Amino acid sequence: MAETKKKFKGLSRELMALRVANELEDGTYVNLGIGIPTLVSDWIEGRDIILQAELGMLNTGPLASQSEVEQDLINASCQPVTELPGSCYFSENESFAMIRGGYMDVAVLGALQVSEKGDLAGWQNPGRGLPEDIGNIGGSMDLAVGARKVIIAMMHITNDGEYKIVKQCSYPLTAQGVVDLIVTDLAVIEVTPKGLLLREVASGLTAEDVQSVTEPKLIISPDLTEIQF
Amino acid sequence: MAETKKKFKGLSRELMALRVANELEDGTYVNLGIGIPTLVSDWIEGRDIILQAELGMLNTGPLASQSEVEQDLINASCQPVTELPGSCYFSENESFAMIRGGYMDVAVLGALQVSEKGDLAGWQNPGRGLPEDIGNIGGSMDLAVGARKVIIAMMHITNDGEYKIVKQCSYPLTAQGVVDLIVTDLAVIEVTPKGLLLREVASGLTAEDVQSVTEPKLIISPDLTEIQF
Amino acid sequence: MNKVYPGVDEAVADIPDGASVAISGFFTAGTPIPLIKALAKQGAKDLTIICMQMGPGNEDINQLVINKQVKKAICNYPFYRSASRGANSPTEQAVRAGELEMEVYPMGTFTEKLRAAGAGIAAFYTPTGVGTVVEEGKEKRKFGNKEYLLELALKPDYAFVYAYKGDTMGNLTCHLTARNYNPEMAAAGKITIAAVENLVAPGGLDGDMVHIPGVYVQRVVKVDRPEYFPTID
Amino acid sequence: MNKVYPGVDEAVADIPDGASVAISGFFTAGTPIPLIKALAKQGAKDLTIICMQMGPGNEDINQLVINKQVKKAICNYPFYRSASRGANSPTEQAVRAGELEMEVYPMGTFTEKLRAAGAGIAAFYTPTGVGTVVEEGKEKRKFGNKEYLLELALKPDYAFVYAYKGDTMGNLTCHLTARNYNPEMAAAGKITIAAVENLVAPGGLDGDMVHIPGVYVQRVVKVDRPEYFPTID
Repeated sequence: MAETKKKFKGLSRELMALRVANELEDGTYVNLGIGIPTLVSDWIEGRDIILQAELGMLNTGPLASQSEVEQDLINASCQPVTELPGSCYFSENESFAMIRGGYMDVAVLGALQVSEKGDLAGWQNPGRGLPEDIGNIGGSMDLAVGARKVIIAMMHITNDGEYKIVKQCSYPLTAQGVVDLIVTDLAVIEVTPKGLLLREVASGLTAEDVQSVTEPKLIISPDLTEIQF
Repeated sequence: MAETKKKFKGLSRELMALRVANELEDGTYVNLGIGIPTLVSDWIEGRDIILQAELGMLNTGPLASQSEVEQDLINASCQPVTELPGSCYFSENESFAMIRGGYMDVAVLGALQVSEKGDLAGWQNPGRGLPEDIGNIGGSMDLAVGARKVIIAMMHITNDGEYKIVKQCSYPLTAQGVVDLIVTDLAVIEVTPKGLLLREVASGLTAEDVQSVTEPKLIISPDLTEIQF
Repeated sequence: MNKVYPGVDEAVADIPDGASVAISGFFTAGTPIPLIKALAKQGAKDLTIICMQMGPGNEDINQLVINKQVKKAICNYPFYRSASRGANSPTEQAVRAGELEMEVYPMGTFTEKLRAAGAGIAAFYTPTGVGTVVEEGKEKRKFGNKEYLLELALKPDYAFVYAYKGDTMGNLTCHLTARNYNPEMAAAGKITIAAVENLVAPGGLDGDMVHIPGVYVQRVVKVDRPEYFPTID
Repeated sequence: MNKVYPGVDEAVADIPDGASVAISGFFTAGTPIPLIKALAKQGAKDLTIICMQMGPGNEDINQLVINKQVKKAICNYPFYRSASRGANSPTEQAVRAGELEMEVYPMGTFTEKLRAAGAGIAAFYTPTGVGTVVEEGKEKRKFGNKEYLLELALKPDYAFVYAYKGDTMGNLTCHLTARNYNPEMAAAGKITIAAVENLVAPGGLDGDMVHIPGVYVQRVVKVDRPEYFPTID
């Protein structure tokens, strides 16, 4: 498990966020998780995409500047945000009713591990040493189960060089079989019934490079390209 | 069943409503059903009692005069009503969450039959000839189950002279064992674990008179009085 | 995200035969009359109508029954109070004649079934209806020392809702007791069509006063303020 | 119906040892800080605290843990994100030391359990958590072709909520994302205590903009606007 993979130079977090943003369709409602997913918001200003903040807001605007900070107006990461025309507010309970009820077209989430079957593990790193049923579940399980499409935005391997795209998740699961697309610093991979389909690779990398840092066998798309922006 | 009882002259509907109003304590939240219960509102103006309208309003005010009618502001009987200071509005769903959740101190309901065990039948008269599982249930079942105290306001016998206070309800039930107090044109009767306790009789009537129009055996209160206003 | 349709006819045009349609409104208040009229005109048949009542305070729903567009009604207070008036009502006549299938739920259960559908909850346990005809065919279960019935979510194909004010993105603000079934029906409907009295641009509503977030609403149509005569029998 | 208490100390005075207390707020927003401080001062022990988090963005909840007032925490996002910061947090230390019992639920399940308690629903089936540690010890059941978990209502003895504006009858209006857990916690609490920033007489609120009907609120106390620094790690 601690076998170290070769480190490839891939996309910055910002470009990963841009790649995800390009995957989003106009006219959709989208929830962005904590971490890299939050950066997606920087790339969709002016587009016809409505962001939900899980604490109870639709049409969340950009982060607030110092002078705009309103302590009663934050996002799920506890960052001060702004309103847009058409923003509205509701309770946490209504927010998750919306999420479970299937009203989020897309959830963009981070992950610790994703399996070839689309299982997602993202809320608990056993390395922290807490009991296995305790950790920051937050909104992740509801979003993973409720969103029509789940896109994972994460680094391809861990800082310690371990696989994050695995045959079977060893970390506590967030949900089973929910992931549709994985966007990493190295590749864009689609979860299909036949397995993981490698669609795009970062500039300068080959399919073999990506396979070398991916545990399950990848299906190479006949239309394999460089990551598109 | 069609045996005709002697008809006694008792309270008017208005005085029945007054008697119920006197039973209500200050500082309580109360829901008034359709029919005689609705008249209770005429007797509590200025008192510290908050009326709930099941369609989604707290602190319902008196009926609207012709010039005050606002079509978006009605009560559960579809009568135009008015606001009071501190009125607020919510959805039907929230209203019944409130009712089932135990937040109504008292529900005052009409009834077709009440049993000596406090069973209530109030939503379907088989005489109308509809299938036995079809009729105007409305909010009655939720109120009967959810309210902390259920007061029934009804005529003591039917127009046809039949018992309405019965050993066992023959009409479809609204709820089992929920009635606390019965106020009729002839008497005030408390439902106790030992049976029906006759506490008050209308002016000019005796306990025997009331018993003659009541199917189950009444327990006569040692403190039996005329109906108090 | 502009969800505005040119008129009620266009907004209901695709409703197919056999669809289920939830219609909001408590007797008169908050009832999307123009959408019901459009559905009567459109003519879809074998409909399942999910609404509080099937006639009282709402003659346009009677019209759907008269047109023989309704196969089934799911409701909580379907009939006129008065037996004599009821005897002449299309719904009661159709039920007596066995031409209209009907399910009646307690009002709280009715709205909670819709709420569950919108909220992704498959089923819930309610104390209402225990020991009555409502419990027939349902699972009964004790939690603590109290009995509850299992009730299932109810998800309509379409929902017709009404709002005093709304924006083009589908955010809706209701007025007084006209809110009633509107929020939960809007969330429950696979396709929710909102009849809006005052249509504004995004930014025209106070975000703290939006009772129905736009995500629940797929179509918005501007209508004139209907005239109700709040009275039933 | 005047529900106003003279101050936070009086409002929390009767909370006994062993009570369960729900505390609203999403990190900083909508958190009734003055009530938490009063509870720390009051000193009740063996408490079950029901809140989103147990420290991040809320140092006052940390204080309850440091005071050893908390026996159990029921939450959904208890820890700091950063493992290194977490290692120094009183809650994480108490959990590791086995001194603090903890139950963690998905955020939607957490708030739905409270909503169910306030709404008289004993239990509900949610799809969230199927196939994860969350399903352990719970009934799993299929509706259609999807699996769901049975989750039970959670009714706290007390609920601490926060409102931007409120009247003396307990009607409350929330502000922007500070609404979050407040409505459902207010409804769930057997005794709900509201910290209100702007206290007005009845009639001072728009009835269409009341997010928490007064029936759910037993005590109201006027507080100054707290100063939050919206940031977590």
